[in-house]
Amino acid sequence: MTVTLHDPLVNPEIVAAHGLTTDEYEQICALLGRDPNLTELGVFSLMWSEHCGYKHSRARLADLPSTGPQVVQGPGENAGAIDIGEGLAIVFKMESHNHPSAVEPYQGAATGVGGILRDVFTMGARPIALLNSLRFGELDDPHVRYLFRRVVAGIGDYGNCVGIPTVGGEVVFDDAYRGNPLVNAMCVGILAQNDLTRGVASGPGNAVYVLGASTGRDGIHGASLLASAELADDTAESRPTVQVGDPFSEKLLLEATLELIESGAAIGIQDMGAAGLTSSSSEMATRAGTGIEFDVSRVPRREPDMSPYEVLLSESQERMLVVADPHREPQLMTIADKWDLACTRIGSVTDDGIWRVFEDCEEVCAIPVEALTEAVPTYVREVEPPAYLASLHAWSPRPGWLDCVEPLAALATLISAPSLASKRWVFEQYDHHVRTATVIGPGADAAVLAIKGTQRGLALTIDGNGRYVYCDPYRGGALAVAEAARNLVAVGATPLAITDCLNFGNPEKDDIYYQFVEALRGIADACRALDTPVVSGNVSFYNQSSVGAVYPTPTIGMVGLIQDIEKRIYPGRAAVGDRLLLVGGDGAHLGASSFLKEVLGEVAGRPPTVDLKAERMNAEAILALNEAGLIGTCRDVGDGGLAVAAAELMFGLESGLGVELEIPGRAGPHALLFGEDGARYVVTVAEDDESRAAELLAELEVVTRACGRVTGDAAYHVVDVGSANRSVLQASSETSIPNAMRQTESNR
Amino acid sequence: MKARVEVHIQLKPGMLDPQGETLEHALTAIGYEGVRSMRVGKWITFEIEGDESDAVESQVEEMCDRLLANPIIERYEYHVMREES
Amino acid sequence: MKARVEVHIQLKPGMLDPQGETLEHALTAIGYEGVRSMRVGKWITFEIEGDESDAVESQVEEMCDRLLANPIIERYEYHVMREES
Amino acid sequence: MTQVPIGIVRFPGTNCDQDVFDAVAAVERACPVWLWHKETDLQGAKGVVLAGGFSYGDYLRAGAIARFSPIMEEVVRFAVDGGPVLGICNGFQILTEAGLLPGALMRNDRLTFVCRPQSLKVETADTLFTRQYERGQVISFPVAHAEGNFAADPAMIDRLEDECRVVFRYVDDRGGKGLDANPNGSINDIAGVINERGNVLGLMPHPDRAMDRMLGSADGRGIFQGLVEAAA
Ligand SMILES: Nc1ncnc2c1ncn2[C@@H]1O[C@H](COP(=O)(O)OP(=O)(O)O)[C@@H](O)[C@H]1O
Ligand SMILES: [Mg+2]
Repeated sequence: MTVTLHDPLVNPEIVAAHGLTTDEYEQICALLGRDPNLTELGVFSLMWSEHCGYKHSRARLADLPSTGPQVVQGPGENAGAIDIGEGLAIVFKMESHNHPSAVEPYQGAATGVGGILRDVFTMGARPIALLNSLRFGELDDPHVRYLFRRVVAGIGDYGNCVGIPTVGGEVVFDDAYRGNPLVNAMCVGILAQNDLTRGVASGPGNAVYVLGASTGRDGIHGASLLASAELADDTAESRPTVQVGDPFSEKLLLEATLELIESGAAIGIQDMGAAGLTSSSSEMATRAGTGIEFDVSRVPRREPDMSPYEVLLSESQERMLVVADPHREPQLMTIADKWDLACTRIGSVTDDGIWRVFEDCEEVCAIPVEALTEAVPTYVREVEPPAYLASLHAWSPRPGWLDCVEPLAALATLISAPSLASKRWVFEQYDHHVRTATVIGPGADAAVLAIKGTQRGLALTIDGNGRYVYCDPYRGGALAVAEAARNLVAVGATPLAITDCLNFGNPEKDDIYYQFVEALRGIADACRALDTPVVSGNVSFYNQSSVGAVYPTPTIGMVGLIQDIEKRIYPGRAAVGDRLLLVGGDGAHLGASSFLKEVLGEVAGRPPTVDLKAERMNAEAILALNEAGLIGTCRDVGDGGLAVAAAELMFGLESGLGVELEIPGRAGPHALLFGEDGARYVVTVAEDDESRAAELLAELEVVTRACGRVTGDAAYHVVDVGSANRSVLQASSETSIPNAMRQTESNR
Repeated sequence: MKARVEVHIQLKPGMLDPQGETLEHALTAIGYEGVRSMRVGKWITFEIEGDESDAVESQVEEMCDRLLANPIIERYEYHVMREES
Repeated sequence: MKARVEVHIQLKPGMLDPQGETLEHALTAIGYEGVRSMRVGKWITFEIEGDESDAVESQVEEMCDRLLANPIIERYEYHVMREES
Repeated sequence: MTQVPIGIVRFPGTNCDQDVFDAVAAVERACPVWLWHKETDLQGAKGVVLAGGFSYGDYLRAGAIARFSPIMEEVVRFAVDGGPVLGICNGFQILTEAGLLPGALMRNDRLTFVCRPQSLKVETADTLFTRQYERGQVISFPVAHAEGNFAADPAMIDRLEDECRVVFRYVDDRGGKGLDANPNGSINDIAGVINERGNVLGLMPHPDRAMDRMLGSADGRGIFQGLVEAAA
């Protein structure tokens, strides 16, 4: 075999500049049986980067549970899929665009949404919802305000234009994210199970096409390398690699792709994400166990004089790689024409297991497909718990430490802290109604979509608590899953499965690696206990900057099912005199809580213990109560504890109503009001139903306490503690972010 | 001292300009053939009043860098036209 | 015949330009006082190739009237720069 | 009973097409028909809806490019002949760009996209499209747009007001001119206007998203009923 070597010879400096170790380079030579040329080296450096190759995470991710009767497609494809009955499947995945968003927040966030949409429609599913999970530094920093505004605009403009409702998400502000914001986007799609299409290049002799946008020098050594190295202060250097999103083209690509899949003309299809043409072609061949060859000179370009290297590694957006029977080419072209998209045949599927690239018929790369995908080196190591954990855990409150904290003032502080305050400023910029299926939109514990043509409803949420994971990686990981499940249960849904986005610092550092491994263990345990397998996900390492690593922040996107949408639990369904029940009983755990952070400015202690058995039992109890028609409305107890949950429940009620809380007198009220112990919900039940509800809960052996009632005086009372005016509290929640965003911003 | 300022902003060369591309197609479709390399940028005009006339240029440049343009993806040009006063 | 064309579009005088206003306030807030009457418009550039050189101006004018600007709210100016060929 | 064919135009980028299709289909006797932008025939439609969304990505100006689509020549002819045409959101923007309705829709004064339930006052029940409502009635349709700020020269605004051609106005929940009642800065709180002849209505809010109590409001049904009756 001859490989054209018109590239300069590869030397050790070049190898190092490509982020490969000497060991890795030797492995490449062994796989090839010769030295790679420069183009091949570039290809390896991207495919073996952390972002594409999952070097540090792959072995650990294998421990996540990913099977179950509900799983139609587990990890490994462009997105996961689960069965929701009636022959339908839900396809979903989450992905990060942290570094691109740090460099250029608007385009970074927009192209993040674009990428996750393509991951879903490439499977043949029609996207029906978007969600996002965001982390920024504190809003008193003008650059943080700039990032926040532009990220939200980028997410909104892209999804709005394509016409997919953004129905939920979360935003947390903490100094830990100042140098490195997190932008995770999740997309959910639906299809008839029979239509599920995989990213396979099967059938030697079949043709390979590029569909969609032309290829420019976007993101060459962009996303993949950005995502595989820490953000240095001179991010200016990585600037030229920013990609511009084109949501209009995306919409055309979406419609054309679905039509193509429906027509049966496409055998396999995959979007070109990180490492563009290289990763999509090699992954499609790997899945099919075939080889693939194509000529880069046939790829439509946006710019003159692009080298094979640039074409192979370009991350231009809104492009798909399609494998089809060449006899059906006319059909393919008709569909592409209908949607005004370019579609160009660039090569074919082969049977020799080689990834072969030509330029004007001259061979420029010949690499065994599996060398690019399966042979990626993986690293596993055993590490000790970092020292910082011991000092955090040694925290214990001084006697009388809360004497000067007035509970209702603390509640007001919590409710208006940007992380807990109303996110209306954000979600009013997102179209959350388009497609006319949004039954519960942003602002509740979880979003609920009607599944048209059925009685069913789909519940969606995203959750994660980086501070918890920082303070105890195992518990934090497990609690993220538990909190997501509680969000779904609180709208009456049964949790089915998750996708995750694992945002961590540099995994080559021991303390970060420990956080990663332990958080993953927590996620895995919780997913097993709650029967919510992981069907897709994404790892984002190197989230650190000169101000240090971000909090380890796994975010969990969870999907649940409501059999009969009429039985959803919705905000605000309560009347004066209804009883408040605290299902799961009192808690008093303040370690690592929002109360400590927002009111006292401390990050210390450990997050609450994880009781997965109770999480499951109490969730089942809520669903049983609802099935029996006993619940008015419900809120899970999360950040800010009972006090905040009750306030949020109140904000959902008709204006004029209020709540009255009772807490047992024995301990100080702070812990009971603000403790964040898990597996808990506040529900309202009609006065007449109270005893039936109590009986049912007792039968299910769930600890429950009557904790107050709905009042008619538009006030928030805590018996023996004090009261606050509802509209004042609500206004402080609603105005917190808009007020902060009225201040000036800085793009640096 | 009073001056009229014009700032022109465009995506850097080589960056995809979806608006320009779409508009170029649309013009071709309605019969204006031969239109190429269309880019849609911004044109910002304003007046500025200040004491030291020398400082205006550097001030405008700073404004462009910090707020008017996004130097990461855009390039800009400005012209300052001093007015008699 | 080949020409480079620049089109400038702005909201008509008298029409409120909230984007210009917002930018003006933001500039003032970060210390650039004395900025007035800020307007944010569009700057469209392209190349055009055609046979009869006379027709270019009228073609560009037509493109502006029909598509590039909305005469109800916007005004425009254009410049055609012919290139040697 | 004879079916009433209602054409729903799909431009590249239109994304409320299916929502409008469902809304039309929910009206008795109505039969929604797709009209592709490249077609030059209304396929016998007796009424036409331009749906919301982002035709051509809203690049340059919302609605600016779509109005040159081949199908628009037919829509204009149909409208000039007196056929009922409804433009919702992006459809409204296209109708103004095409000159079937006066004025223009500028960028929202808040400079951001706005999506929320919106209270509207029905200013006249004396149109083909609003016979199902009462004058002064307060209804709720969601809004979702970035360029909904209606503008026209003062003489045109006076004329629209004098001729009772402002059909919907933004109001607060209680029907008043509340602080945040107007989502986009539109002059005189105008949310929707009708042409002189009374057969072309454009509005920014989405009646197609107000067809079911479960989604927050069913107030939009009346508009589609009116359209179908006018077309029958
Ligand atoms: N980035 C976002 N995008 C869309 N909706 C959001 C976003 N952030 C928060 N929301 C909405 O605001 C509500 C409150 O969020 P959060 O405080 O995280 O709720 P919870 O504590 O119940 O999980 C949620 O319903 C969520 O859907
Ligand atoms: Mg949350």
